Amino acid sequence: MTDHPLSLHVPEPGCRPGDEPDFSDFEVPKAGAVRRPAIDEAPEKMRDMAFSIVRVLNRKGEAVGPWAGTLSGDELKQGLRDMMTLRHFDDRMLKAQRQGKTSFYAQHLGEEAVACAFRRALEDGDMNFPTYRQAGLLIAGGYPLETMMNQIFSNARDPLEGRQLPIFYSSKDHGFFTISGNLGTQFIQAVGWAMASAISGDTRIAAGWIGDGSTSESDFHAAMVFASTYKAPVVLNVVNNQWAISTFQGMARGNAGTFAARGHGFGIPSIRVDGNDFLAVHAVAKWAAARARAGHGPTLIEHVTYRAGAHSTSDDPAAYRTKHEFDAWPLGDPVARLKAHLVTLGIWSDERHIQADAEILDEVMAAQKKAEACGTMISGPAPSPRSMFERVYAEMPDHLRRQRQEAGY
Amino acid sequence: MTDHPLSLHVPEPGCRPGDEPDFSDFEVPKAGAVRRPAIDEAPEKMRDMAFSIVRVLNRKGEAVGPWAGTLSGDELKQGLRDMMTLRHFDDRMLKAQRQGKTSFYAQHLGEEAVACAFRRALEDGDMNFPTYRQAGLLIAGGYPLETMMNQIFSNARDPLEGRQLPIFYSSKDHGFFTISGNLGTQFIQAVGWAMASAISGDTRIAAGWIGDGSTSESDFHAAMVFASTYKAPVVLNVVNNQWAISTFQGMARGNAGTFAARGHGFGIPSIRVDGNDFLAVHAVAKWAAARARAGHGPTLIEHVTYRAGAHSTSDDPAAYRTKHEFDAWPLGDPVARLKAHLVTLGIWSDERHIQADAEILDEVMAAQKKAEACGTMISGPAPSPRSMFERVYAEMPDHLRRQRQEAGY
Amino acid sequence: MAQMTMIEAIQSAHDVAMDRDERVVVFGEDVGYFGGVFRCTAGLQEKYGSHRCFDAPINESGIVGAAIGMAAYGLKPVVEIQFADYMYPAYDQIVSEAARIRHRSNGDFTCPLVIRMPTGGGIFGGQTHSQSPEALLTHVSGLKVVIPSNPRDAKGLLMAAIDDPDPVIVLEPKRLYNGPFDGHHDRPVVPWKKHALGDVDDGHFSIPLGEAAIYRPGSDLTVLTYGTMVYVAEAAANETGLDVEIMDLRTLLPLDMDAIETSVAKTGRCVIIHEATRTSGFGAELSAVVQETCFYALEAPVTRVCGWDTPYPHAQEWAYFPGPDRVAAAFRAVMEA
Amino acid sequence: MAQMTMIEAIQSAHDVAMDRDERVVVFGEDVGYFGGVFRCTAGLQEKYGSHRCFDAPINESGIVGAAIGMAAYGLKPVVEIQFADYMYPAYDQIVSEAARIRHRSNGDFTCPLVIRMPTGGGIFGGQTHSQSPEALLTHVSGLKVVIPSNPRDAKGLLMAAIDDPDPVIVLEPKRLYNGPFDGHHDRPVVPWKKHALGDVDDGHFSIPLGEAAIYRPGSDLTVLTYGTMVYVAEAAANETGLDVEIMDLRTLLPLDMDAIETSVAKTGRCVIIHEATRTSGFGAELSAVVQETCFYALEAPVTRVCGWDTPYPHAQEWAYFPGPDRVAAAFRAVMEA
Ligand SMILES: Cc1ncc(C[n+]2csc(CCOP(=O)(O)OP(=O)(O)O)c2C)c(N)n1
Ligand SMILES: Cc1ncc(C[n+]2csc(CCOP(=O)(O)OP(=O)(O)O)c2C)c(N)n1
Ligand SMILES: [Mg+2]
Ligand SMILES: [Mg+2]
Repeated sequence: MTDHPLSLHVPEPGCRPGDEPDFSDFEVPKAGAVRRPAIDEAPEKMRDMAFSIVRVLNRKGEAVGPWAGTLSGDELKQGLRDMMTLRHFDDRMLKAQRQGKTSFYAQHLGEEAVACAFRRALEDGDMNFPTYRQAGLLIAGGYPLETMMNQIFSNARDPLEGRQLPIFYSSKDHGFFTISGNLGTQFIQAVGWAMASAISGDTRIAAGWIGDGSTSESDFHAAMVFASTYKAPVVLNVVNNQWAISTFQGMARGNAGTFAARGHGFGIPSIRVDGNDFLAVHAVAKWAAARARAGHGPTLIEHVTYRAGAHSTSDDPAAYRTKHEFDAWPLGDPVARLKAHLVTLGIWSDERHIQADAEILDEVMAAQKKAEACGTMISGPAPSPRSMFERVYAEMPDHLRRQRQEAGY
Repeated sequence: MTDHPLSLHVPEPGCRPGDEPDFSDFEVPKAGAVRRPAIDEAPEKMRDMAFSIVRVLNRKGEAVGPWAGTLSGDELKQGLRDMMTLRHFDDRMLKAQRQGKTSFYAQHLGEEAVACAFRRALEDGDMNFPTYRQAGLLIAGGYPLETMMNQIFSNARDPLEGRQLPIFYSSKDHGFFTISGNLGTQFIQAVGWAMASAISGDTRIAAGWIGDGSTSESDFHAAMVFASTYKAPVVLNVVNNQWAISTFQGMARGNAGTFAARGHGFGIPSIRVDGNDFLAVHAVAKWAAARARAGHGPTLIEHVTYRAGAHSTSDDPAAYRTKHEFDAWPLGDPVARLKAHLVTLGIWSDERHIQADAEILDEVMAAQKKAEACGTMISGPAPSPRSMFERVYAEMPDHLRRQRQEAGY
Repeated sequence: MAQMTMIEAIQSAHDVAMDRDERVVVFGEDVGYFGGVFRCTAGLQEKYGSHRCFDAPINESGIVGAAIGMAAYGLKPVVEIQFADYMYPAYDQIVSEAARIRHRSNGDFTCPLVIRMPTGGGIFGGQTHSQSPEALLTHVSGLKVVIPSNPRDAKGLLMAAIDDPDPVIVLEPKRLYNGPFDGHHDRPVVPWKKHALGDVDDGHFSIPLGEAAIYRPGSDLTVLTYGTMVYVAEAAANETGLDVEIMDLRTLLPLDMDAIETSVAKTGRCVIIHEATRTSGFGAELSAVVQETCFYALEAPVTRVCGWDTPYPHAQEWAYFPGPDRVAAAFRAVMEA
Repeated sequence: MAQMTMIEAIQSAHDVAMDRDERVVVFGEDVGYFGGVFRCTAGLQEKYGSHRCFDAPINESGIVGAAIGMAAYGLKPVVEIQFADYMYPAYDQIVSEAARIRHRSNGDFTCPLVIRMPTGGGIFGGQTHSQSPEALLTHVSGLKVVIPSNPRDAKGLLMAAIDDPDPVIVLEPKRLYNGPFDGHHDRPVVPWKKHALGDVDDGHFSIPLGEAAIYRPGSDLTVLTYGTMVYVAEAAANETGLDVEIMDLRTLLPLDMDAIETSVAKTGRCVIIHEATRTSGFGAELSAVVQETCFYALEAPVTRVCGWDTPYPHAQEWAYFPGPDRVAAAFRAVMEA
């Protein structure tokens, strides 16, 4: 054996503050180039899907290839509205946080298409197990902006009565499972929910959500094992937005080519999609949902996108990544791309866009005004401390009743 | 979407008690048929290695193909002795357990080649993180049988002073990490040890061990992620002996073709080997160790074998699997196969085998006699209860000293 | 009524619950075809089908995490962790998820699930088949924690746990599975089949969570204990000849404070016994609340008899186990204080 | 000597330790290039290279598990769990592995590692950025558990932890990172830069594990506390005008029993304060040992002031936090008892 001393390999991103952004080794297949397997194709026959990227919109804004055509013009316009709403919503809430109206916020800038398009591929009754970066599921599902803001402001009308960190929404009716602060835990819960649906002979399916960084968590494995073993009717989404706070995706991905490849160890069909291409996300989500509903089991989707903003209001990315990396990001801006497509289709124009933008901003501001009228974290009124003792259990046990009384509520 | 009701898929083994054992869908490639990649071949170029089985010994007992030739005749004879020793050792200890001399034992019947051959591919100073089913590492490494038995009998000379369950050995000097009762935990520790070696510019490598059932544990994922990210110099061994207590390997493997395939999601070269073929195990282990030492990072090895005995002395497999399944097992008996090879080589014979067998039994019994002279669980003397308070910490804190005094020791 | 071991009583609770309510599903390592390494789920797969009782991959976090998803869906999962010592991989799912879901969603989602786990030592299981981790669960608001000491309670409490709308942990003292055990490991054990508490109703019945039982009334001193230690306390009481009131707490969270206060107010003396390690064990909480609520009634220090603060050893098991001698010594010390 | 915040003091402890001993390696989520979300490892990667200070994948079990392997190899890993609330995924590695390795191998292998984790609330972090899980660690024999309340102790205890031959958990009260905090959230905070305890030696020094400090001597009653609550106790003492002796325990396991006994024997009254939930919290153990060792000296019930038995809420943070009013009320009650 050789006596060559070993050394530790520590992955590093391509560029750090001060460097020129460089995505030259990031391969972007041509729109329309990736095939569309039948939903019952054997997993081992479609391994190629994990190493390319499904894309529908080409540079000219046309929808091309076998994944095109899953949405009508009206649906696409609604999708554009949803993304624009989310962007304004983010913008207003970031400002509100800076004004002290809430303690915390995390935005979706650059990755609006993922959740907005995905939501359109689900049926009512299906259940998402989202992370904090899928508010698009609520917005695209028609959940009231005002209610979201009430939660963010922890005000008197917050449906969670101030218990949860801002943006940790919950809505059973809207198929949005209560968000956990602990990464990864809900991926396996999504599988369990899907198993329950199968046990019950139901037709509803579940969708799990996890970030690139969080795929490292052990519950990712639990989810993959259970989904594979029981062929659970679940769509498992990895949102690869390139960053996990300050840590680039290569730290979690390691020596694997892609996150989608993780599915191969489990015989789970895995597919990468351009997460900034609304049409592609929708088409892939539809395909995966159809697989689940037809009894073909789980699908792993890697949504390739980019976190253009800070991780959250507690973070400043200037310390660890180069500014303007997003400008160099090869998959562009999801809003601009869908807009261009609608213009190409002849059902949208710059003028209508400007007008819609103004309307949406008005709507968001109107919702904010109503929400603020019910209180913010600076002005109150806040939910009563009494509620913190409630619903720890279905029925309040004696020791909590005594503590509540001691607390004076 | 279809309204077809979903149903839960629960994997079932091919046969249960009363059925005829049937391995007809278990593909056994011809000995010598699988290629031998260069140690620096790119992981994505050798995915095929996870779907076949490296085999060296053919039916005639000849060593054939590109993996043959890693051991000399003397080494092979020693290997046979090691396996025969382990088999007698198991047999004596099972009897001792039935006689009440110890509380617990787990045997290796049918899978002796795995650890015995692997040990020969390591250098002194390398570190194994074994499970309870790798006593072959100690035996092939020359660890005294008597000391193993002292541990099993929890007697006055037990190096672990009665603290640990029988067979949970520990020997730093013999590269055998202290065994945990918790499945899977040590796979990631092996990776950490290997990372430490790399950090230190050392040349030593680590080997992790895990059972087929235990690959489901989350720490399997932790190990794979860290090994992949830091290219740790570690050999990760999955011993697929087809059963995890009463649960067949399909429950852990799920929809994946093989356990080796799990490595593909991490870009870790993965290779399946005939675990009942001493020469094949050794050759594959050597290859993986060479990769680690040369800085090419981790390798995942799936050792395909069969747990011919009960899970442990607490288990009776008649309740959940068909008797004589081992007779139908296509990869045969590792001892018989290596013996046949030595006979084919002309360096062994039935007579010498019978003679060696008798000698080995004598050795094992002599060791047992010595160990029993130091006590067994029925006869004592047992280690002092005083020792249970010792080495909880390097220095005994006051509260433990007080408790020890209260206990009267 | 039938004579049952604790194992049979637990099996019967599953059986009755699955029969009454289609939403009850049972899974865990080796619990399906084989019926569990302790046989607590024997026959259920055959009777109810493999979609309602099945084996799970060896991943405790996965088992509990999947059960949480199922509970959120509307099923009532009852899962087994093969030994309580193996609950740690599932600890995040238990603490951060199961226990929190109702509260954090303000009741939008709930988590009615049961996690069973064999607990305690006395079977030469060494440090990873003998632990008693109850204190690591009683610190977690949102959980209920139950521990039966006999077949009747094992069935009644498990049925109540399955009916409960919140997550319940059921710790099963494995040393009691086949018969009561008083710590005299060198004497023969009376099997449940010949014991009054082995007489168990075949059908549905439940024992409310949160209610302690007076296992044996007395006036000299109060013993607060649960599980195996109930019988050890009884042996020590008989051997010291003291008139000991033994309270079998049965539910540790929420705690039956009224019963505790009433007893200690009466006796003025209190001994707490558990097998778990002493420091930060559940006995600490019991000691604290007794002292807080009965300070002026106490005639002697509240005294704990516990496992030592070491891992559970294999060969020195009986030196570790808080047996009748140690308990009797504590009784005497408390009476003399 | 230099004025340091607690963050700078912790960074300095790492720096000095890495400089003195090549075997010290530091890793965790975001701790490498970025220097940690709280900046406690800032500059270390640049100074010592990415093989000695590096980012880790987001897997707490992996971080601790890998550190255990490294410690067994002979290195001295110091790892960060980003928030104590995220230690649960690593709990099995901590409890079943790190804490057990020396004992179960009879000293053949050892596990000298340090796990740092920011703990406690007061930063509007909601239920998953505010927890105080110390009682879940003090129940585990084989661990040492440390919690500093000021920059000097933070550095001295961390250096002692790194030098220790056994696994040490260092809980860092994140509300104290930038300055002492007495619970008066509506008043301005004095930064460490202007505080005597912010005056920290630049070089190597250590504060022995297992030794409590008398933060403030007094004779009316004894406060047993640690971390942020030291300052809350001080505020309540000032506001009630009572002559309160405040003991800053600093190490929770092993506990400085001598200091506790001496103080309670002197004052005859004891109030225990912590932010963690009450039931089975570390206060229970403190209450139990005080009562066991000082029973005859006690003039009033030992009293606990703790976080309520609920998840840590976001908006109701100050109703949850055991602030100076609740503590003052307990002081008065104990004096009047
Ligand atoms: C168990 C756990 N560990 C660590 C954290 C702290 N944390 C919060 S977000 C985050 C990064 C997650 O990155 P990624 O999964 O890529 O999601 P993204 O924020 O990019 O959407 C970390 C480490 C946590 N919340 N939970
Ligand atoms: C964390 C944990 N869960 C469960 C167990 C109980 N248990 C002991 S061995 C075993 C089966 C392991 O099967 P496998 O990994 O295939 O190894 P084999 O026994 O076949 O060598 C189980 C479930 C355990 N020891 N630890
Ligand atoms: Mg990310
Ligand atoms: Mg196995």
